[in-house]
Amino acid sequence: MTALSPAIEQFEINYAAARKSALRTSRLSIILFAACFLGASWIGGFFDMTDVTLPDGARVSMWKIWAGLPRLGEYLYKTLPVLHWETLGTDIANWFWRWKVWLELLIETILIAYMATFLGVIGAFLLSFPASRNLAPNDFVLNATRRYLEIVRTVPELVWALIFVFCFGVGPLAGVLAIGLHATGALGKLYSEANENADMRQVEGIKASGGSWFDQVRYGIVPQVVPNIISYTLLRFEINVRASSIIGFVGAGGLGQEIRVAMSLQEYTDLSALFLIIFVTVILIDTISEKVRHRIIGLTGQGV
Amino acid sequence: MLVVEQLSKVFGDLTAVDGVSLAIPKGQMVGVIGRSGAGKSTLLRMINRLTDPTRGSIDNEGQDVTALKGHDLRLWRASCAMIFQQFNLIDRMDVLTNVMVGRIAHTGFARSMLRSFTDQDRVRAIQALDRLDLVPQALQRAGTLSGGQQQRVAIAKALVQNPSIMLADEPIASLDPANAVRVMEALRSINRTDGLTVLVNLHTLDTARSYCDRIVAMKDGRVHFDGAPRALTTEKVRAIYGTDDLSDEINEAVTSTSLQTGSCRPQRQAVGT
Amino acid sequence: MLVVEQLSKVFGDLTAVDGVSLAIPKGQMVGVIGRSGAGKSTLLRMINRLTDPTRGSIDNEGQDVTALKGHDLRLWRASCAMIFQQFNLIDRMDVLTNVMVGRIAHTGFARSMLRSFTDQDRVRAIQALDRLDLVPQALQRAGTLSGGQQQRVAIAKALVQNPSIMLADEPIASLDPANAVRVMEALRSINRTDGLTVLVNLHTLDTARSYCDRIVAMKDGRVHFDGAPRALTTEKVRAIYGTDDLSDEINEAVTSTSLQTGSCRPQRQAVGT
Amino acid sequence: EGWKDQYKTIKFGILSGENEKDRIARYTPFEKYLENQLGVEVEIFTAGSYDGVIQAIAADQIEFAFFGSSSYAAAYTETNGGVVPLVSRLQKDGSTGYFSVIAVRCDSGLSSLEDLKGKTLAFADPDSTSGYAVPYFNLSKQGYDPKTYFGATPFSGAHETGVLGVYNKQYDAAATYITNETNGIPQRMVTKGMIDEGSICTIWKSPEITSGPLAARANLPEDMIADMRKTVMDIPENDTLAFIEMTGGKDSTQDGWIEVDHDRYQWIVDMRDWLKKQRRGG
Amino acid sequence: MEKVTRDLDTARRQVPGAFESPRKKRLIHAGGWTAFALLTCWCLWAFDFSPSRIVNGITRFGGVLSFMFPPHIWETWGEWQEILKGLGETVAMAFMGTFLGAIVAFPLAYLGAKNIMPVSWFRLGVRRGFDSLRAVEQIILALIFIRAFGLGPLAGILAIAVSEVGTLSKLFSEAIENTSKKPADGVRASGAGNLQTVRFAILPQALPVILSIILYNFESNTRSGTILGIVGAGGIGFLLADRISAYRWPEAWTIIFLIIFTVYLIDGFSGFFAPAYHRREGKWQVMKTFKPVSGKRRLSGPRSSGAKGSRPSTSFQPD
Ligand SMILES: Nc1ncnc2c1ncn2[C@@H]1O[C@H](COP(=O)(O)OP(=O)(O)OP(=O)(O)O)[C@@H](O)[C@H]1O
Ligand SMILES: Nc1ncnc2c1ncn2[C@@H]1O[C@H](COP(=O)(O)OP(=O)(O)OP(=O)(O)O)[C@@H](O)[C@H]1O
Ligand SMILES: [Mg+2]
Ligand SMILES: [Mg+2]
Repeated sequence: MTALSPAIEQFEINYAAARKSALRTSRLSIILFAACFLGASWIGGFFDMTDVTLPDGARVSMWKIWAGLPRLGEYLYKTLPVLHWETLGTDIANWFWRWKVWLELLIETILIAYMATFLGVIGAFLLSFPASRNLAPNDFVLNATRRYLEIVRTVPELVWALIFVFCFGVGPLAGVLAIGLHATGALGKLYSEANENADMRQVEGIKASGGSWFDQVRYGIVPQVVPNIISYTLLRFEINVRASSIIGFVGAGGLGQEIRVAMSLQEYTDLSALFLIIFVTVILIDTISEKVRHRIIGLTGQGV
Repeated sequence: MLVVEQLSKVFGDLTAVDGVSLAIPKGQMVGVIGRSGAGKSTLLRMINRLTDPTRGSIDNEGQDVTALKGHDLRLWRASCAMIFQQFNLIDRMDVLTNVMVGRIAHTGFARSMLRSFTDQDRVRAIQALDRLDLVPQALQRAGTLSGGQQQRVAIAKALVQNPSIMLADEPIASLDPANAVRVMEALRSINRTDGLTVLVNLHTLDTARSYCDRIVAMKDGRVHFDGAPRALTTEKVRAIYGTDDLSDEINEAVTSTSLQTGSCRPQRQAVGT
Repeated sequence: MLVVEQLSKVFGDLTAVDGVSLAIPKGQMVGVIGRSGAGKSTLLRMINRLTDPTRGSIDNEGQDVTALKGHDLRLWRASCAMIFQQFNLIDRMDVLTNVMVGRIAHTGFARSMLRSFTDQDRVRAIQALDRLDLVPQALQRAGTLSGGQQQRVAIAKALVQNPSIMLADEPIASLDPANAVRVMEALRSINRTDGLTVLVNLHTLDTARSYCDRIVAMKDGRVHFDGAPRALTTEKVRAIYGTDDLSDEINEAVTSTSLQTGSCRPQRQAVGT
Repeated sequence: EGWKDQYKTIKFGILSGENEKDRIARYTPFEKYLENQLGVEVEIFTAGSYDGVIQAIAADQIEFAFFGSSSYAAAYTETNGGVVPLVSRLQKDGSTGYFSVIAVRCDSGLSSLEDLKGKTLAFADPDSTSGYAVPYFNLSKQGYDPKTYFGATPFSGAHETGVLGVYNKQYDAAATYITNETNGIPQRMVTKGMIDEGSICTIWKSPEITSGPLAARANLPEDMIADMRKTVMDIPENDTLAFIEMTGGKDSTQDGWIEVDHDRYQWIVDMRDWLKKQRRGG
Repeated sequence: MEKVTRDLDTARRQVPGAFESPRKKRLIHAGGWTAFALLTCWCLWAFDFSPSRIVNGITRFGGVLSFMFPPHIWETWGEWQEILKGLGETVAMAFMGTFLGAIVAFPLAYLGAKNIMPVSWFRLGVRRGFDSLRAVEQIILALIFIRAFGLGPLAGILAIAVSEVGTLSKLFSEAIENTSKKPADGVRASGAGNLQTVRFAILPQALPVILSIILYNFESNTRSGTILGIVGAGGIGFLLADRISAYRWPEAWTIIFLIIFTVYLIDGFSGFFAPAYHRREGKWQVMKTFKPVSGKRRLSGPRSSGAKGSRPSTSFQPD
């Protein structure tokens, strides 16, 4: 190597310093993380021992996870239907014996999820603009909406459901409101993040033409964030469909309730049938979501 | 007459614009040049009131612009149209809507939220697009246009605002030379035909020389030169831009986007072929 | 000697490159010009094997490039470095790592997964950066650099690949004129000093004229002109680019980014002052 | 003592029960008490659902559990009789169980099952013994098939919400439970101010539902089961504080325990089978 | 007046589409909106959204809210201990569940990303696999693990982890698909193999998004966590549900405030953990877009501009 240029000498110094600090940071974070991990796994019982009875009747102490691994499939196995090739038709009919009821409940569930998502989207959409740092007219509005969104999102759907059942009485109404309110919070955060990542130049373009705050949002932000909004919304819709067990809790029926009944009556094969029904629904929503999003992104012409 | 008096803008510790005073007669085409960070954009943004001045006043035809608020402020913004380097169009909406947005200050709340502009606005927008040869693209999404087309859409939008002043912040910096020529020609034609005052920030000296009646050079937030293009000598240019790291003489041509108009073209032509 | 023989690439219905044959002696600096969509990028990408040719062969110093696979293919890619219009750097990693990525074909799996390059690679990288005046930025994140700096990082990365051929796909199209000059100068210096073969796609004719030993013009996937810059007359240019909507004569200067080197500079200087 | 060598820790499953008091009751003193008395370690899991505890006991993951009567029956079926009941609750008034009732608004003019024909009857929750299984079973046995006799039989989700629904006139009647004339869901809701005194009346009452038992896995050593039975029976005397704490705190109404056997619960097992058949049949 | 009509006619002729959209499009629009409105109204009716009920409910809700202040303060240490322990357990378990889920999801996500796994039948199969994990009710997952590992946090954590695998893989895949192809080309052109390309070009782009997805899901698992209660692992969600079932509103509100506070702490802590990748970063760039980014965007033609900025940047999971 020839004589080092001053720039390289300076670099060597900087590099050594940067390396040292990077090493320190990474060591510190690894240690911290390892501590969190160990603590959490200890609380979570990952290191626990357990006594098990061996097939020969002896009791031994074993690592819990090791002892449990062979039994992992037990519950699943019970949910499998007995299907024979020769009698496939009747076996499947037996398996899905309640399909009429389930279909009805599925529709009910989807409608409830739809309504809840609808309410959640309206609330989240309207509030996401004042809750975005780059759009809020002032700090007070920003903080007020943000706190509100935080509270409604922090309280789980189940808890809102219990509260609303107390307030609005029993029935889908309480469930819809509960899921809707929670969705407002969860979506509001995601929407406002999308808003914050939007290109502010477009907003400036509107502002410079004399547009009011509403115009700036309507023309500067909304067209940019619509694909995000749609994809978040459909994802939320899927989650809300799955949240139907909570609606079941407040007496609105839905597939979740059917799952609970099947569980408590030990109708195991019903569980796998219900799983398939929900699975198909989730796939449908997932596929539609993909399609719609791509269409909106690729839309030429008038936009939104 | 647009009169800017002792206008300053302070960002934290930094005085981006420092006591600028200018009087710009109606119908003049003014080029503002200066190094990056000299305060050119900030000056234009203050005139449009996108940025509020820290000190100083802006007065247009006797109207105190710095005091405007609410709806009057929005009307002022509409009457001094602004064009940006990155066009700042609504990428996802069609060209026509983008142009009609120029009418937004005069559109009611409900109508603007529903995106239902009047037929009159529509006609106006189509006429403006026609003027800039963009009618065929009217229903295309703005984001799918080329840079030069987008900048012309921005100009069309500015036109339908029916402005008395046109502010352009480095309108050609993102464009390739061919489109840059188109856009500068459009600005000049507006200035000449409609008699609009045009203030245009430029990085490229030769463009400023070719198109502007008057050049204002800024340095560190202050006006460092103000006069006819002819009066801008090499020494003055060197003082404005400071020394460059490329060569020890200021090589003006390097910063050029070579919009070869006027006297320069024939010579280049000769070299090229 | 890099020999391309009847090289074609078909995308669906579209023949992007159509039977191109070229023989490029070692150490030549070749400029490839042509309209957008002429197939320039596709040609370069096929030489680097980023895109697989539909037909035809590439042969470098007797090695059949089209037949390469696996590790040999990776070594070939490393030995013909590629520079992109949009720099294609890893924005979130520091400049030094970006440059060291040039050594990736010679880095073992474990080392590269852990991002731990050898000291030797690091020294090489820092020397390359030094050559391009980028050492002070070595620890900055690549995404925070200016366009010209990023392109020079890309060149540094290409250099540490220790290539025998350098392919550059419109390396200056995203750059402002000053940076464009820096980047083209760097390419030329690599060509002259290290004797590397350089193939560079250019939009701007005058840049090609100023820097290249030989110009290849493509049109609709075919080679339409291949010769010394001098031989490229106005008629030929018109045929390559087709008619323009700006003026009835092809105004070559308009597409220029005015890298005023060589004979052009003094004249412009005279005009400017 | 043999079993203590084999079972160094005893795992206890507890359901946070139908009864509001059980919900927030604390079992720590109980745990301490057991550890002292038996000399082995005790782990207590308070679970929110029957299903988890039933699966756990069926998979030999826990040794003992406090069940509701219906969940005991479920566990019995699930394990093919692999659980044995040890003790159940004895209330201060001497009762050993509770009753399903059908509640209506007193001012509704409804006074018997006959009046309810075609009306809406809300069951509490399909998991609930007193809010669903018992009234459904008994009404059917008495000739009022809930599916056809009533206009609609929705689930309200919980006992309180069902009664609240009646109070708000959403439902004509709701199935819930009372322990005795002074203690039960409607009475407690009056105390809490959720409904007005004297606004809710009951028009039907089921046979007594024996309180759920403390049950053990049948495959445990016999002396271990016996020891546990004795230890629990003795809490009221040996550790009154722990007893009060685990039965609902200061307003606990429980007096002690009684020994029970499976026969006491067989009818509930039968009832569940019947319900299952009903469901399949319909 | 006449000039106005003439102008209008000229404009109409020039851009007919500006004045009315094609009939078919209008019909589809009208039909869509009508169906939407009808469905919504029908739902409102079916779910009994009567005004009187709403008013009544809101009045009662006001009552519930009024219990918020003053917050309930537990008197004995034992009670505090129970709550704090619940919080601690919940955080620890959400952490473990999310972390384990993320570890498994991370490699799987690549198999479901279009730009990494071009074999479409395989990719779609993998994606359906993610869907199937999400379709299993969490309680069922919990029961599966209870049979193997008994009551307690372990079963809860694993249940969370498995369903997180389903959600996280999907979201990670999307994040990976949303990365720019350019750095990948750049790295590949230097002779990198497939894994090296992923390591140097895809990962640095996707990782910040992936981390923020993980953090968001961690937070939301902290909030809900009722599943843990069902398996007998305690947790704050269960304690909260118990308080509400017993109509102890003031206590319930205090627990809610404590959860919010905890989520804040996590947020702050994670910000400290990964400052380089923290989400705020993106926001700073938003401010910076006012400045011309020299040469970074070349908007010269439809091809270059069509691709930019149109896809959702970070699509992550609403909890
Ligand atoms: N919003 C802001 N906050 C803080 N500083 C700012 C802001 N806007 C501009 N500045 C600073 O003010 C100074 C002047 O900026 P301005 O954009 O007006 O310069 P310019 O002449 O337009 O430069 P360029 O040619 O790069 O656009 C710069 O130093 C800039 O960093
Ligand atoms: N991956 C691809 N799939 C389909 N078509 C492609 C693909 N890559 C390039 N093309 C098409 O092949 C043709 C040649 O493209 P290429 O990028 O090589 O042109 P170019 O000369 O580099 O143009 P430019 O100057 O715009 O970069 C174009 O019509 C382009 O649309
Ligand atoms: Mg500027
Ligand atoms: Mg190209």
